[in-house]
Order: sequence, then structure tokens, then C-alpha cells
Amino acid sequence: MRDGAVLEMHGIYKTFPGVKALQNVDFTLRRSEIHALMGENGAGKSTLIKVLTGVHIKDGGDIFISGHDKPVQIHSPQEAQKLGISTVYQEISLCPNLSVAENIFLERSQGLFVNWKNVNRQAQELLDSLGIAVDATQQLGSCSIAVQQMVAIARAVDMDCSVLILDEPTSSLDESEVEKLFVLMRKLKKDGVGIIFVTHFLDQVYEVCDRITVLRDGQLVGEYEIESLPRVQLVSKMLGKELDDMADIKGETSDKPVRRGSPVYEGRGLCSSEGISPFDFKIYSGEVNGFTGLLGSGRSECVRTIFGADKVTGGDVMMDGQPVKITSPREAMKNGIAYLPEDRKRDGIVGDLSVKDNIILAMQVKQGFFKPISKAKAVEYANEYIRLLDIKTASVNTPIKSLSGGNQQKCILARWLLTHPKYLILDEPTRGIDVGTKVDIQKLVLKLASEGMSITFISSETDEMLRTCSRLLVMRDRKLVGELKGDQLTQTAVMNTIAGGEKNAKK
Amino acid sequence: MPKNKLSDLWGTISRNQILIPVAALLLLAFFNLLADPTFFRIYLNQNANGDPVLSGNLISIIDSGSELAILALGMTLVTAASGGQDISVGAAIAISGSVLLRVLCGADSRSEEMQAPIIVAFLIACVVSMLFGAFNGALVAYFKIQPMVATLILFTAGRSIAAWINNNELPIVKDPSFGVFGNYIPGIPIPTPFLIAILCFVVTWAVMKFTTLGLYVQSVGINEKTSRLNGLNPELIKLMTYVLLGLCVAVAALIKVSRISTINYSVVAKDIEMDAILAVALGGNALSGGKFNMAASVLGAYVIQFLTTTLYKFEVNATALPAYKAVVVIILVVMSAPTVREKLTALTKKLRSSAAQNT
Amino acid sequence: MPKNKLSDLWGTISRNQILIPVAALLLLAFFNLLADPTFFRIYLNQNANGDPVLSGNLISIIDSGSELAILALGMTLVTAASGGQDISVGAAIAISGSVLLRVLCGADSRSEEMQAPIIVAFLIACVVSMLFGAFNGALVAYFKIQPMVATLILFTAGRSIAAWINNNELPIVKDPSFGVFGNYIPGIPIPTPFLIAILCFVVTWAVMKFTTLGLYVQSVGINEKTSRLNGLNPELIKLMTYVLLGLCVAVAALIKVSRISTINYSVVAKDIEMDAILAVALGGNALSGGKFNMAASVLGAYVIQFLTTTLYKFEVNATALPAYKAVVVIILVVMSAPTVREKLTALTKKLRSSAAQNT
Amino acid sequence: AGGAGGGTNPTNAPADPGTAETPAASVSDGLIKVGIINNDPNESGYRTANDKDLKAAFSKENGYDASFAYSLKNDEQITAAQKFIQDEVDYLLLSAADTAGWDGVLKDAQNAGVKVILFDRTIDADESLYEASIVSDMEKEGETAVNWLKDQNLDKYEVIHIQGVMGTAAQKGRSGALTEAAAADSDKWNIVAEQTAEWNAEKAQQIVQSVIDSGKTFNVIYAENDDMAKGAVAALDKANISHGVGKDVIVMGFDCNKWALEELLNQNWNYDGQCNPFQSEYIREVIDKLQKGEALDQKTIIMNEKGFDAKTITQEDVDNYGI
Ligand SMILES: Nc1ncnc2c1ncn2[C@@H]1O[C@H](COP(=O)(O)OP(=O)(O)OP(=O)(O)O)[C@@H](O)[C@H]1O
Ligand SMILES: Nc1ncnc2c1ncn2[C@@H]1O[C@H](COP(=O)(O)OP(=O)(O)OP(=O)(O)O)[C@@H](O)[C@H]1O
Ligand SMILES: [Mg+2]
Ligand SMILES: [Mg+2]
Repeated sequence: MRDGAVLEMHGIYKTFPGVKALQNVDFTLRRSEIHALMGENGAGKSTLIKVLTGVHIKDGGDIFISGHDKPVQIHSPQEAQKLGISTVYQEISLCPNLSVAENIFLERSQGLFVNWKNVNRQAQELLDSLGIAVDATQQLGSCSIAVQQMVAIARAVDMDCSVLILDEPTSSLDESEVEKLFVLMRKLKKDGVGIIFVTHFLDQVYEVCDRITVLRDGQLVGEYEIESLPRVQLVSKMLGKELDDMADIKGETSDKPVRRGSPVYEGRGLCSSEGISPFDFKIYSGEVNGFTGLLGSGRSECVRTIFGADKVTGGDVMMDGQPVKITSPREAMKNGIAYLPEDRKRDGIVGDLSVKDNIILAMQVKQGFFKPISKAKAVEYANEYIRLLDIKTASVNTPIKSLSGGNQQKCILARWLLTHPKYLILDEPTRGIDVGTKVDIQKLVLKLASEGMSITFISSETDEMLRTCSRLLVMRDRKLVGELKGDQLTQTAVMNTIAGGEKNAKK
Repeated sequence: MPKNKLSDLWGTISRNQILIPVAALLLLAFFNLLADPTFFRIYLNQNANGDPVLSGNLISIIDSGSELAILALGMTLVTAASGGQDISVGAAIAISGSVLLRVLCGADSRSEEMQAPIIVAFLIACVVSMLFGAFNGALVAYFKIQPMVATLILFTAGRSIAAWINNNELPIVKDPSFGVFGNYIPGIPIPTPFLIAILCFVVTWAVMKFTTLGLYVQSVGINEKTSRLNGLNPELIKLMTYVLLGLCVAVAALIKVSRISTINYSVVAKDIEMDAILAVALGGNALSGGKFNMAASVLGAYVIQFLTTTLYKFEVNATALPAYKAVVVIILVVMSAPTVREKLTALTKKLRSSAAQNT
Repeated sequence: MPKNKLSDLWGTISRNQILIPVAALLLLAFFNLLADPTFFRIYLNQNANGDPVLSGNLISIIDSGSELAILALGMTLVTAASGGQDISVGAAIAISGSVLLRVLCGADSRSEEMQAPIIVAFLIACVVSMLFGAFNGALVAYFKIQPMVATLILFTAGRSIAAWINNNELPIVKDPSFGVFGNYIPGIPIPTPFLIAILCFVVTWAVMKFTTLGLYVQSVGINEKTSRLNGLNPELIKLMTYVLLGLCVAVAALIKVSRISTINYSVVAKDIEMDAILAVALGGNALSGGKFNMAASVLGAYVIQFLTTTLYKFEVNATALPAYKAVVVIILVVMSAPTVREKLTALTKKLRSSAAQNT
Repeated sequence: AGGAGGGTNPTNAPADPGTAETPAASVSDGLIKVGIINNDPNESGYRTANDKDLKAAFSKENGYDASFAYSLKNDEQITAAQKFIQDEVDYLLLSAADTAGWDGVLKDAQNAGVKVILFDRTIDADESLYEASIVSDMEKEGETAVNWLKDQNLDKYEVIHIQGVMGTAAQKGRSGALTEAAAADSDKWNIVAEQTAEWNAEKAQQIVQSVIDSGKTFNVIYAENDDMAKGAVAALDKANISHGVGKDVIVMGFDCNKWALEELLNQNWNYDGQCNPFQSEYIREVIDKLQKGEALDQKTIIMNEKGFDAKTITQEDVDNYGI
């Protein structure tokens, strides 16, 4: 092993049916460093991590850990834990109907006997020390995704570890929480822990990381010092294309389509059983607008109400000037609305079904019970969108659950695009999506809008929204508090409006 | 490289879930062949009415296994959509058969003539049976009660209801034309139950082909939330599967009562629910719902019947019969367990890669 | 604001799943009180041996419901961890009881004296019962066979095995000291089965309090993958729950055979599996696994016994008895269904908020 | 009692002492108060007939105030018995689900002065705890049938033996005699197949079918109840094997269902053994004697049970003994 290395992986191979997920990958992690693992969706990042933690058994290669002179064989997460490897997986691995304390305790429990009072107290101390404002006895499922994510991190961090792995921990965190996480990471780094950090946010990489390893299509592209690899080069290494200027990555487009006329969709006094305050909303044809706000401010609830995904308790809806009733997804679909949900695992994919079936599902439902889409037609549709969105899948018959997170997201997007909606709602479509594809999606949104589709676009990244939306609706505490358009669409203006609430509240 | 193609084919098959019941069938067949080749003899002779009929063990199997196969169709759907099983099918057959006889015999349980056309009686039985199915389905779909508990009610009360429908009497249909459904159509040497079963498969196949039932049921079974967001109505779909199972029950009941032209509420179709569930499991379908394969379930049903006939054939001790059956079933189910299947696939892969290296 | 506190309390209660069996008990009690207040009379008299014993309907209930309550403990664990139920407990009781008698009576089924101390016989029965539990558990945990199918094997074969253990004879223990476990300890007027049940609850409570069993079982039941990622061994934990259920079965078997000092393989503990599953369901536990509440299951068991006693008390029509029972059960289960509970909680919330506005 | 076989009166006849009519008068009427614990009448045709017979006999017109309780489970029956004792019935009539476990309750009954009469099934308890026990002797039923079979003087007996649910009293009794006969004269007697069809017609059909398919010859079907005999005959018909009087195969059944006796009358079957469900007349006789204070001749009263031969059966028999 090299000097200062806590972990070395040599010539790792891993194959899934029809996919060579990892081919001859080397990876080295040193003591006291934060090491970014980068790559497109499906590049093999999560697979590499799962091989390391014994979730998947590698097909070939060796893993060395400092303190062991022979290669170690890791067959299960337990063994990885014993070797001092602590992990936060990409899909949050917690039990939603247990309490926060129980979830934290679960990972660390040894032996059969416990003192429950201590468990709760220690958990609370841990949470407090990390500045996570949550009651340890609260049921985890009732916390927001962000809090759940922080709990998962807290739990991993608290273990006595020499290697900490964070697989896309920040995809559902807002900036202040990300900042908290970074403080924590830097502290651990000082204590000598080696951290593997997977993310699709380049800013974050450049903020905390020391070194970058890039994977592409399951193969190692290279390992780089952060200083020696400017952004543009990093991206081109990930995508395998030479890029000349940043404009391509930023996907800056000059003309945001703003079209007027009568609204395609107009809702008045909408509210749902989930407790959102009644709000008015309208969107014109060819317009892209979005909801913005802090985490848990109710953005998702708004769009769920529009789509009828939650129980709608009031409000009038007009489509193209005609009053319509939309209280269920089915009615929304009939009226040409499509909705990409934010929680893809829970609300998006049908895990055991093939990519093809997942893509045609909504279209099929719209067509009706007695008009099944023929197999040939379905394959044709699926292939069309696999090409269009560059979905990495072994075949159209692969179960969607075996795709990488980002590619699953693209399949769901394909599902809705296939229905050719008049009005498309995208709730965090870019979460967990790699830089290249993010730009592609933004471009796609603008292209669709220019063809006359109305789109609501929600993202936790404000600049992404500024780039695509011509109108932003600001949410605070489950209330619609403002609207920004035209010149008002700047970072500071958005921030101020979001924060405005606090000033008002203090008054 | 024909070798490679062959192993390719084998790979496809071993991943395919229908492999399991087929393998089980082959295993049983092979065993019987070793023990007594005459097991497979089929011969044509005449029945008591002078009509030609085929007979032999294989014919017995396709004959007696038909009700189970028909039930397996509905049970597969119910399992796939609701991730649970209906344990009331036996009792429901008693009810449905009872209705059928009640309509046919009228108030007089010993009447010489049928009081209504068979088709009318059958349709009424279908409606009643589907209503009971809807009752089960509503409890499962709308009240979110676990299928096993929800159907426990009809399971417990069903046979009492059946007895009550006929005032606790055991009506007998004297008209021989009624016996046709459970025996032979004059001139056709193949047992009618098997013909009815084939008809049911064809209809099912057509439904699967010309409607989206399969996709809907699977997606509801796999992810209810997603299905709702895609415009499906999961409750309605679950309810529908139970109603369809009700229809299967009515058909099975027709065959059952026609076989002996009467009904015995307390023993008719006894324990058939367990066999129907087993058929689904033997077909390699997950009992927790989701993806399904109807043909595999049907084959599973015939595997069970094959096993029963084999056990009779070998004259196992009456006391030990359930134990024997249980042991064979466990072997078959273990064979069809996902983990074992995975191991099998892995093995195939190894074989293939070594084959590839050799060429 | 006492009003607010009260509604707070009510809120906590209505969210608590133990509410359901408690409400069911109260409902049944209230109904009996209306119909016949003497239902609740308890009196002390002497039994045939001259010992003081309590009697009355309530005593009958806590007495007869004990086996079910003990089984409900194990069944809850099995349900929580594996998301399925063991349907072989009735057959397992037959086996366990058979072993017990075999050891006590030796080869001679009519021996006047016991051939071994009761404690030895009981321990052997426990071991055998836990082995059978381990068999079921292994099928479920390691072969990933659905619990209902896996336990179907023992369900089918169990009573044959029980008969075989005693060479098809029905041994009788003549020594009165054996009858203590199913009747009364001389001098103590409370039925022994209830005392044994209480002992079991206390042990269970202590285990839950001082060990991580509960947490492990729940997390395995909620999300097996996650549990594995968290370093648990889900297979082992599932296996363990089945072994523990085996232990409960042995205790229940001791009570059952002690009650009558002998055993009848074909009817002992018949249909008790359904009641045990119902008890778990009535306790508001999800039959698909995950979170559980033992106390609620135990109450559920007594609710079932209460219901049975009530139905006898009211001399419902024989034919209709299963139907009545089924209907009451369905009402209770619907009450405990998650959807209805949510509605209830929502209602409470509304009440609270209107109460808050008033104050 | 013979007339109880027909009729279509619904089952929910008397019951509810206290609630329905003239609550105050019920005891002072001079009615004899009986509590009857029986098995579920839906269990079999036999049980249905038995229940009807009892209901008809212990009516108000006949001077009885009867309450009924039904269960196939011993525990539940015991609970019911305790209740009847608390209700202070004069007589407790009991058809137990299980032979054991009754000592305690019966002692309670004795202490409370309730007289116990067992019907249909005996129990494992001290004789002093009950007044009388009116039973079928299943062994005797089997013997009668086997003796009849012996009297047919066949050259060779090739028997298919279709058993009921294993371990039940009826199965044991009816199997016992045949097994004995076959063992005693193994040259002449051969059990071709012996399997349980669990009282189920279809299973019996499959069993016989299996024997036919394997090409074995046989000339007797000994089915332990009528349903199973019926199933067996269905298999014979399918294979065009003649059965009945003077035909290739002798068909024997038990229970004397009306339709089964009709088969005998039509000479399609050969023999049907009775399992007498009409116990009320025996019970009433006992009660009459006890009321008068007379002593009973014996504790265990074995009912008269016939075996019907197709050659001699008459329409009258069918009407009188068919259930
Ligand atoms: N269990 C599995 N079965 C089959 N294929 C799999 C499985 N897990 C991953 N793959 C495939 O392996 C490849 C690498 O996936 P992986 O999850 O490692 O990607 P990733 O780099 O983490 O992507 P993302 O950024 O989207 O999370 C993908 O093509 C994926 O489809
Ligand atoms: N199932 C639930 N149970 C309890 N609280 C919930 C649930 N779903 C959402 N919430 C809460 O409702 C509030 C609004 O959630 P919503 O998802 O609409 O916010 P958001 O602005 O979209 O934020 P996010 O970026 O997290 O999606 C949050 O405080 C969240 O914690
Ligand atoms: Mg990943
Ligand atoms: Mg959101």
C-alpha cells in the first residue's frame, strides 16, 4: 500500500446481467483527505462503493485496508463496519416507522442488552452536537427528507471509523445544511478520517475536496489533485467530450420563451388535505415557471395539489378557459397534465417492471383499458426515449430497479414526455442527475416550452431555476408569499423574498 | 457456435419462471417412468353410456386438476394485485354450487326435472359468486384489511351460508344432461372439465392480450403509490381481481357439482384454497404480489394434481399421505424459491462462461 | 385548560394502537352489561377436589383465552419480522403435546405412574417444538419461502406426525398432579393457565425492556435491505422469531394437554392458528410486518375469547354461529384498519382544534 | 322418530327459553328443561338428521323446554355445558366432540343435580358421572357389513377400501372389521387398495380411478360413507365397469342417506350400513324412566342399527330409514 493510504482498490471488476458496471477500476483513499468520486449517471460510482462495503461481491480485484497486510474480503456490510468503513448510501437506508433514536442506535448496537433511556439521551446529544434540530423520539418518517438525510449522516459519522463514505448525501439538502455537513466533514478530516464523497454538484466538490477520481462507463479515467483540474476539464473527463467553454455546461440560453395569451391552466383557492394554505396559480402556454422556497416550504405540496395527487379539499380549476374538475391524477392526465414526482423510489418507479413498461405506463393508462400498446410499439417508444434522453440500460426489458438512480429518473421523465402533455410539472427532475444530463434536461425543458408546452419546474438549485423559469413563485411556511419575474429574477432577489418572511415575522 | 446458442437458450429458460413447474412436472414424470412405465398409458374405451372416453393416469390428472387450474388463474391475479391470498375459495365454491343447485332444483331437493335452464342457473351462480368476491375485494381494497384476514370471514361462514341456501338439504340433480360438465360430452372422449379449463385459459390469454389488465395488476401490486400517480385506481383494480376470482370460483363450482350431480357442503372443495395458493407459489410467483405468470400457475396446479395421482398410484399409507405430500411440496417450493433460482442462474452463467472459454 | 389536556390525552390514545382491542373489549363488555348484568358475576365455590375456585364468565374468559394469548405473543414476533404468519401452530401444539405425553407415559399409553418428571417432559417438548419452529424459520429466512407456504407443510403433516409419535394411541396421564397446569393449583382460586400466561407476559415484557430484540425484529420487518446495510443479520433474526414461537407453542401445548390429561391429535388446538392470527390483527398490528405491539395482540386474544363466550351466552343459532363470529370479527378488524384509524385521528385533530378555538 | 327424515322446516326452532314467550311461566309449566350439546349440524347429513330428530322430539308440545348449543370443538362444548349448568337445566344431553376432558364439568353437573345423558359418542370419564350413554357401535356396524360381505360367498374378495378421515371413530370401527376379515383369510381376501378419501366423493373417485388406471382387478368397493361410495361409482361408470346386484363389482356404503338407499332400490349398489341418527326415542325413554324414578337396565345403550341389502330393501325402508 502507498504511504498514507487508508484504502486501496486494485483492478476491481463487477458485472451485472448485461452491464459491465466496473472494469479494472483502481481507487486510493488517503488519510485525512476528502476524495470526490465523480462520473455520469451509471458510471459505476455507487457500484464501486457497494463493492467496497460488501453489498455486492466483486467479480475480481483486490481491496487493501491499512492495518491488514493481505487483501481483505468483504462479504457483508457488517464486515465492512468492523473494518472501520462507515457508509451513507445513496438511497436513504433508514426505517421510517422507527424513531430517530432507534434508527441511530440500530447501526451501532452490539449485543443484546440495552438501556433505552440511554439510547434516547445519547442520540439527542449527538443530534444536538451536529446542530440537527429534531427530537430523538420522533418517528423518522414524519421528518422531512432533509432531516432524514442528516440523521443518516449523523449516524454514520458517530461510528468509530477510518473511512467514511457519503454517496450523494447532499442531493436533498439545502445550502445551510450542506454547510453544516461540510463543517463536519472538515472536522473529521482533521481527525484523520478518509472521506469518499459522491456528488453531482461541482461547486461542492471544489469547496471541500482534495482529490478527484473520475469514472466513465465503469472504467477509471484518472485520479487528479483538485488544483490541477479546472471545472471544464473535469466535466469533459466525465462526459468524455472536449468542451471549449463554460457556456455549454451552464447551458445558458439567451431567449427564455415567454408567451402570453390565455392561461392553459388556472387554479383559484387550491388547497389539499396535506395542509397547504389556499393558493392561486396560473400558467400560460409556452411558459416555464417554478416554485421556490426553503426545504419543506410546501413546493411539492402545491404541485401535488395541482395534479390531484393529494386529496384536494377545495379550489376551482380552469383549463383553456373551461372549468374542469381535477381531484385525481387520472383527471389531471385526461386534461393533459403530467407530473414527475420528487421521490422517485416511492412515487415514480414500478421497480420490478421493465424499463419499457415503466416508460409506456402513463401513456397506456391514458389510452385506456381496452387499447393495449402492442409489444413492438412499446419497444419502439422505449427505444426512442432511451436514445433521446441517453438512458443507460442493458435492454428495454431490464427491470428498472437495476438502473442507476439518475437513469431511473430519466425513464420517469420519458414516461411523461411520451404522453405529450399540455402542461408538464417537474418536481426536482435534476436531483441526482449528472452535470451533463442536467444541462440536457434544462435544454429540453426550454425546447418543449418553445414548442408550446407549459412547464412548472422545481429545483433546489436556485440558479437552475433562474436559468429556465420566466416566473418564480416563492413559498414560505406552506404559503405562497410572492412572485418574481423579468428583472426581478436574480439570486439576491430570490433570496431576499425567501428570507423576507423572517424579517416580517420579527416585526 | 451451436453450443453457445444452446447455453444461451438454457440461460433464457433458467431465468424464466415457467421453468420451475415444468421442471417439477418432468421430475414427477421421470420418477413415474422409472417406477412404472405403464403410468403413461392412455387408452380409449367406452363409458357406461356407451360413449367413447379416453382414460389413463394422464387423463385423470388433466381431468381432476381442472378446477384447481381454473382457480389458480384467479388466485394469481389476486395475489399479484393485493400481495395476499383469498383463503375462502373452498367455501365460495360451496356457496356457488349451492346456488346452482338451488336454482336447478327449486324448492324441492328431489325434483325429477330441472326447474331452470342450466345456463340461467350458472349465470346466477356467477353473479352470486362475483358478489362474494366483491365483498372480499372491498374489504381488502377499500378497508385495507390483509387479504388473509378479510377472506377469513367467508372462509368461516361460507359453508354455513351454503347449507342455509338449500335449507340444509342436499339436492340432487337427476337429469343426466347436467352431468356433462363434470364428465364427458357424448361423443367427445376428452373430459369436459379439461375442455372448460382450456376455454378459461384461452379467454384469459385473450384478456391479457387485448386489455391492459396484466400491466395494471402488476403495477398496482408492485407500487400502489406510483400506480395512483399514473392515473390508475388501485382500489378498483384490486377489487376487480377479486371479482374475477369469483368468476373462476363459479366455473370451478359448476364442474364440482356436475361431477357428482349433488353437493356436500362440508366437504366439497375442502382444502382447495391451500392447493390453489400452492399452485401460485409453485408457478414461481411471489406471494407478496407484483409480477406474475399465469401459465406457470396453471402448470403448478397440474403439478399438484400429478403429485396426488402419483401418491395414490403408489398406494402410500393413508395416515402418512399428508406427510408425503408435504415433503414433496416442500422440495418443489424450495426449488422454486427465488434464492435457489438465483443460484441456478449463477450456475448457468458459470457453465456458459466455461463453455465460451472452450470454444 | 383541563379540556385541552383531556383532548390531548384522547389524541394520544387514539393514535395508540392498543386503543383498538381496548375499545373492542369495552364494546363487548358494554353490550353484555346491557343485555345481562349478571354476565360479570364472579363467585367463589369449591371444585370437585374441595379446593376453592373462582368461577363466572369473566374467569372462563381469562382461563380459556390463555393459550391463545400465549400464542399471540410468538405470532406477533413472527408477523413483525417476516411479514407473514405461521399457520402450523395448531399442528405444532399437537406434536408438542404428543411429545409431552410420550415422555410422561413412556411406551405404555395407559401407565398408572408418570415415567418421567413433568419438567423433563416439558423441556423435551420445548426443544422439539423449537426445532420445528426452526424448520419453519429456516424455510422462511434462508429459502425465502413465503411464511404461509413454508408453514403449510407442518400444517398438513403435523397431526400425522403427532399421531405417529405415540403410535396412534391416545395416552392418558392418570396422575392428578399433571392436571395442575390446565386447571387449578390447590389452594389458589385463579385458573393456572392464566397464571402461566401472566408469567409469559412478564418474561416477554422484560425481554423487550432489556434487550434489543424488539428493535431488531421491527427493523428487519420494516426494511430487510436496510437492516442488512445496518449490520443486522435478517435471516438469523427471522429464524429466531420462529424459534420463539416454537417456545410459545410448547407452553400452550402443556396447558392444552394438562386441561384434559390426554390429547386428541385430530382436534386439539384445531383452528387456533386462525384465531392467533386474528388476535395479532385485532391488536392493530400490520400483518405485513414491521412495527408491533405485543400487549395489543394479547388483548386481541382475549377479545376473541370474550366474543366466543358472549356468543355462547346468547345462544345464537348454531348454523349462524360462525357467521356471527365472522361478522363481529370483521367489524373489529375494520375498526383497526389503518385507514379507519387515520380517519379517527383526523377527527380527533378536528375536535382538538375546535376545542382550542373555544378556549 | 322415523318421520324426522323428511320435512323442510328451518333449523332455528325453539331455543331462547326466557326471552321469547311467557318468560315467567316457562319453569312452572312443568316442562322438563334440557340442555343439548351437539356437533355442528352442517357437518354431515347424519348430523343434520340427528339435529332435526332431537328438535322434533324435545319440543314444547312434547313437554320439554330445550336449549341447543353446537360446536365441533371440545373447549367450546365445555363452555356451553358450564353455561347450561348455571342455567339449572334438569338434563344435559351431550354429544361430545372429544372423548376426554369432561370430568370436571360432569362433576360440577352432578353437584348441581343436573343429570347427564350422553348420546352418539361416549367419553373417557367415570361411569358414575352420567346416567346413560346412547351410542352407535361403529365396530358393530363394520362387523355387520363385513358379515354381509362374507355371506356373498365370492370365490375371491378383491376389495378397494376407501377410508374416512383417519382416526375418527367411524373410520376406525368400519375399517377394523374389514382389516380383520382380510387378515384372517388372506387366501381369499385381498385388499387391492386402501386409501383415505376423507369422506369426500371426489377424492374417492380419484382413488378408484387410479386403481382402474393401473389395471388392477377388483370386485368389491367398501366405502366408509355414502358420499365416497358415490364417487367410487362415478369412476366405475366412466370405465364402464358394471356394479350392483349381479354385476361385476359389489358397492357398499354407510349412513343410509335417502339417495343412497334409492341406489340400492335401483340395484346399483349392493349394501348400505345404517348409522342411526334417530336417538331421541332412546333418550326420551331414559328420561321417562328417570322421571318416574325407575332404574335403568344398563348404562350403555347400543342402538339398533341395520344393514340394508339391495335384494331385500323396500320403498318403505327408504322412507323410514333414509336420512
Ligand atoms: N443490482 C443491479 N443489477 C443490475 N445492474 C445494476 C445493478 N446495480 C447497478 N447496475 C448497473 O450498473 C451501472 C452502474 O450503476 P451505479 O449505480 O454504480 O451508477 P452511479 O455511478 O452510482 O450512477 P448515479 O449517479 O446515477 O447514482 C448502471 O448501468 C446500472 O444500471
Ligand atoms: N408524509 C408526511 N408526513 C408528515 N409531514 C410531511 C409529509 N410530507 C411532507 N411533510 C411536511 O410538509 C412540509 C412541506 O413539504 P413539501 O414536500 O411540500 O416541501 P418542499 O418545499 O417541496 O420541500 P422538499 O424540498 O423537501 O421537497 C414539510 O415540512 C414536510 O416535512
Ligand atoms: Mg449512484
Ligand atoms: Mg419537494
